[in-house]
Amino acid sequence: MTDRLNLYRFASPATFYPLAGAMIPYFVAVSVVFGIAGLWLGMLVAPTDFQQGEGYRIIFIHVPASWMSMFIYLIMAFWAAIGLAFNTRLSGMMAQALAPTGALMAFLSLWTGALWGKPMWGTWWVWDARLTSELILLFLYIGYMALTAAIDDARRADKAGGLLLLVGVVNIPIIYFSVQWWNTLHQGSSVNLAKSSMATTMLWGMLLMAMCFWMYSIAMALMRVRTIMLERERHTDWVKAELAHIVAGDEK
Amino acid sequence: MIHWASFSDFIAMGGYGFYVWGSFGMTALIMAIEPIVARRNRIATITRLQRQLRAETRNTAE
Amino acid sequence: MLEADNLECVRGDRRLFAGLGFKLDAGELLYLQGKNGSGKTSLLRMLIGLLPPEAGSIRWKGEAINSDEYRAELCYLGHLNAIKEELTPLENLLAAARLADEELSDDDALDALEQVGLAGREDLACKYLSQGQKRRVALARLVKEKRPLWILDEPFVALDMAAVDWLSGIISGHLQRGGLAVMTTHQKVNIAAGSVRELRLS
Amino acid sequence: MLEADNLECVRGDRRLFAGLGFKLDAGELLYLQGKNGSGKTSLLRMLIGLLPPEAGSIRWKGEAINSDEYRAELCYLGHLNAIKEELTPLENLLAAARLADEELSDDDALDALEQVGLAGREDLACKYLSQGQKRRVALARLVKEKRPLWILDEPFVALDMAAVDWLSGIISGHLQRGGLAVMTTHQKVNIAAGSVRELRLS
Amino acid sequence: MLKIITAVISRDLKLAMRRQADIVSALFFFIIVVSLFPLGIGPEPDLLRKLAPGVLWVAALLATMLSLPRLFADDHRDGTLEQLAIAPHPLGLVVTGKVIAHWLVSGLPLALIAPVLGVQFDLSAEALVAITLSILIGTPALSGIGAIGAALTLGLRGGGVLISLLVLPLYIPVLIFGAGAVDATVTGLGGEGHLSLLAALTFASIGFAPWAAAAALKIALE
Amino acid sequence: MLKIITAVISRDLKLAMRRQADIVSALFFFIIVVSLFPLGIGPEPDLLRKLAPGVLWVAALLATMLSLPRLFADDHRDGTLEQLAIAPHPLGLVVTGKVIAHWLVSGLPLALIAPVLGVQFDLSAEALVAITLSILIGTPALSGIGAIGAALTLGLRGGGVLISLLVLPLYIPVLIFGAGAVDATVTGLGGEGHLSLLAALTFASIGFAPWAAAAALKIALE
Ligand code: HEM
Ligand SMILES: Nc1ncnc2c1ncn2[C@@H]1O[C@H](COP(=O)(O)OP(=O)(O)OP(=O)(O)O)[C@@H](O)[C@H]1O
Ligand SMILES: Nc1ncnc2c1ncn2[C@@H]1O[C@H](COP(=O)(O)OP(=O)(O)OP(=O)(O)O)[C@@H](O)[C@H]1O
Ligand SMILES: [Mg+2]
Ligand SMILES: [Mg+2]
Repeated sequence: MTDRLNLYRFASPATFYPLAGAMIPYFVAVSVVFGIAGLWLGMLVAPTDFQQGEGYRIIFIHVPASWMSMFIYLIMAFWAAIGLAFNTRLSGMMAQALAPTGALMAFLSLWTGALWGKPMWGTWWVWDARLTSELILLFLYIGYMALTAAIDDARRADKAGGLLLLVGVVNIPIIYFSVQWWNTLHQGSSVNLAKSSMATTMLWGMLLMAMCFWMYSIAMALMRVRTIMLERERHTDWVKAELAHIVAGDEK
Repeated sequence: MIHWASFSDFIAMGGYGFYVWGSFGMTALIMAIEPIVARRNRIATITRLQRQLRAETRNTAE
Repeated sequence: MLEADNLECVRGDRRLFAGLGFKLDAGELLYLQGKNGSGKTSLLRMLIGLLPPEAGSIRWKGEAINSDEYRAELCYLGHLNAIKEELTPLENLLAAARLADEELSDDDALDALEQVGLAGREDLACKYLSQGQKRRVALARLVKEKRPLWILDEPFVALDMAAVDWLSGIISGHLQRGGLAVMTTHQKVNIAAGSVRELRLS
Repeated sequence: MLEADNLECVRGDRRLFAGLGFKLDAGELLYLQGKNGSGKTSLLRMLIGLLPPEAGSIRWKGEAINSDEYRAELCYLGHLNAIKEELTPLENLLAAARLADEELSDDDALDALEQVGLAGREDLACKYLSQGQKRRVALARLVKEKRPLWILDEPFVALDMAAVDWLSGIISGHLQRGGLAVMTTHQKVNIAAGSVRELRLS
Repeated sequence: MLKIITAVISRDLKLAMRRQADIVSALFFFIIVVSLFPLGIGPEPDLLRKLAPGVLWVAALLATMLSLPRLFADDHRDGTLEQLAIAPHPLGLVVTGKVIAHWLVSGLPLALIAPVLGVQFDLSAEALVAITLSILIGTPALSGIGAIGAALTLGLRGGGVLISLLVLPLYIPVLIFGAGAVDATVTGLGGEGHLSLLAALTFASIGFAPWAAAAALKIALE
Repeated sequence: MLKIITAVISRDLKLAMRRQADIVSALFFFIIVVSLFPLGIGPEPDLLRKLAPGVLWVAALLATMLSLPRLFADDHRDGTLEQLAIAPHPLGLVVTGKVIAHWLVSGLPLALIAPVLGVQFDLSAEALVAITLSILIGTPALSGIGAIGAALTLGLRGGGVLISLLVLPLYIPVLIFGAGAVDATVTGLGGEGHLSLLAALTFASIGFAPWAAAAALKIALE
């Protein structure tokens, strides 16, 4: 019973708002630390790849960005399910706060992949399974953002967007498997985790960078969700109180 | 322990400098711009809400 | 039969009303009043279950209104006519009845159209009708309507005086047969009802 | 000033009226009556030059009406509100004025909106307004309107009683300043005018 | 239950007949788009034969998509949708009916004309059979998924283009299996695998999509 | 005269901004359609390179066309068009303004994104320049011609599909010269000839189409 109450308490914007505000600096700090460590390992320490030369170092952002782009979509779908099932206000806000970061991650994955593809495959882009599904993922993000932006009423936007996320998430495995029939150029094998060719420094560099991206995404989402909360809850007393004492631009 | 012989080697990235730094550059750019945009958006929202709040209190006071 | 308790309505930033309640029994008419933008349409949409109230509850015969049973006893007529411009008045009436899962014979439909003064226009596509004639097609549904609860949003708009009188008579008849009605209008009309409750939103 | 001779209107198969004529001078109101579908809207659309009459002629100050001069002196308000749902009432008023090649200052526009009772809603997109409020935005154009000939198709629809009175006053004022107006409505309204001509279509 | 579905179907078909333009136009859009390609690309038969399945499928997809915005918009604008939403039966049934009617009007005719167009691209007889079959089996899924997009964007201005943004990514599996079936047949690998996957997609989306669309409609009507 | 045109443009642009979806969506429709083709056709780079001009141009054409039905429909439905038609200046000027606004919202962005999409098809740098230029020069003609189609089908249900039926045949010359310009550049024949023909088409249709459209609108309003 008390557990339930607690959950509800933190799911309420009034309590989540200051909590989020307090946590942002920690996530930023942790992200920076992981980032520096990852870059140091990956860019300075890790040895040259015997197949790809130094070009492989793109992996230290390509793979984290790709992972995060997929992961964030799943998290958004999770929030959408919660929101539609229990009608909680927070879930819609979280989904909306995550979307831009997710879209940027998908974009980064495409960008770095393209920059990697040119030297390795001799072309910026091929219509291969992985690449295509990543592109579709970007479209799904953009579709979600366009839909929620087009609906003015926040509650309706949340519900409609949530529905879209759930439908889209069903689509993701379908896309993933459907493109298995395709010839695929994007080989996970060139730097395979299982093979010994991947030095431990490389592996650690990649994992550290992934942690860095993860923490960064959380920090960004929290930042954005705080703004969304103020906007949405502007008629509640706690926002009025909050607005009365913060000075735009130099709040703590 | 450091893998590079010189700084210019590091920049050249064994001939892949354009691609590697292009990737890292774009990532750095985005990770720099995204928080700035989010923060500006926040400031704009707060000033707008404060203006609305002031207008409201003025109206009800009348 | 129809009870509302402590209803609250928020649209956009504005709280339109709060703590609103009423009770309506067989043969009674609830006449909603209020100036433009006071929330009459919003309240009606709550009553038909399309707009979830911010707070409060609505009950029909003691039960919550999100059931097929309630919807089977409800007849709603909104600002919009719900007629298809391409179909003729007759086809419109028949299609509306089928979609609402009601029985309506061709003869009954023709009879209803004659009553609303559309005799001779049964076979003209509705897009060629005038504003008031379109409204009459929508109203023709009420002629044979047996369901107990009628919810009417400004039914008199665009009607000429003869049609206003006719419609008042139809509503009176419904109430006398023990029906209930909730209605808004800005015009002055005479409806003979056992009891007329007025509710003013502001 | 405005003269119509021997007008004939045919819509689809039906001859709505024929041999219709009238003459309207400064300060006069022409009050078109007739039941639903009798051809009131059709006649008004002839007067604004959008529907060519089957026979007969319409003249303004002795000249045929298909000239830019006539259109510059004409203000028409139809069944539809001609407002954009995405724009705010203020933006709607300003855009309408610019497109009609008129001068309208922000202050004048705000003043007009206040007069129609939309103070405080100037910055809300029109799609969030109620039926009657949308109508009021359309009517706000009339507040600062200087053009001599007003043609109004059921302007009172969807308005509450206060707004009906206000609009009657506006029309009276226009007539007293020597304007002309042609109007249809099914509601009873009091308009003080030098002379009211009635024309009944049947 | 079946009564409601057939009532909806018969009304929608009657409306489509009344408008005439509807049926003919989706079809002609398909024909025109398919015919545009040779104009844009040039007349080499080998190239065209390779393109045919992709072009036909993309055109079918666009033709279906183009008619989506009007799936619910007319009913919404004139108030009929409100009436359907408060009728004493689940809205999902009504949507099922509308989806079926949409397919009959916009999907079925495409399948019937596809072989004729395929001939323009110099396709073999078995490729023609494959393309007809795949369009016949795949288009119901397009109508079903499309209904969700149409419902989500209902009442939003700019809906017509927004809808494609939402729906096209979801159409991609259908496109891949559909064009894949033809390709597999042509290259002699046998298209049965693709076709049965396509059928599975169709069944899933006809069964599931109307209910998602109905939920979206309820949201749009609030 | 210029005052009216700019008034119309600024109002339409404001509406487009307000709807947001508008601008972004036409663009993304273009992107998505271009990306669909490789999915339907398969990933061989050689094949794709040959297709690129045709696919990009057909997609640009469809993207422009998709936003046409709304060119006048919104103004018609809410009565604004009536008001514009009885305003004391020629309706053709108003239409000119609307055509320009339409191009700014739906044509210009396509030209800007085209090079990026071209890269997906592995095009050379000069082919990219040619494709951007040809789309930049050609799309105003699409908006102009489209306005006539939009005006002719105004108020007809099923307009969205009917419009493509009317407009696509008229778009074909633009398509041929547009894709031809790119082809000519790629094969080293020089695309200037095609481009100047395209420019001529554009001037003619921007000058002439608004007046034809205005006449059609008058008829639709009767
Ligand atoms: C635009 C082009 C590209 C896109 C969209 C893309 C997308 C992705 C995605 C989504 C993943 C995560 C998949 C997973 O973990 O299962 C990934 C991982 C990876 N990508 Fe790419 N990629 C692109 C180009 C490239 C290129 C050119 C290379 C190298 C030649 C490459 C090498 C890798 C490697 C090594 C992994 C890690 C695989 C693993 O975790 O097992 N990618 N990419
Ligand atoms: N395009 C058309 N084709 C055929 N008939 C038409 C057309 N337009 C209108 N009509 C017919 O003309 C008649 C008059 O229509 P009009 O809109 O002028 O009536 P009205 O007097 O304004 O009626 P109301 O009071 O209902 O607004 C109607 O009977 C209608 O059926
Ligand atoms: N989706 C919405 N978002 C924001 N505000 C809204 C929305 N819908 C309605 N409103 C506001 O709610 C108020 C009430 O609207 P409603 O349509 O219920 O009024 P009404 O009493 O029916 O008025 P009328 O007599 O003019 O029909 C209006 O002031 C309107 O601005
Ligand atoms: Mg109302
Ligand atoms: Mg009329």
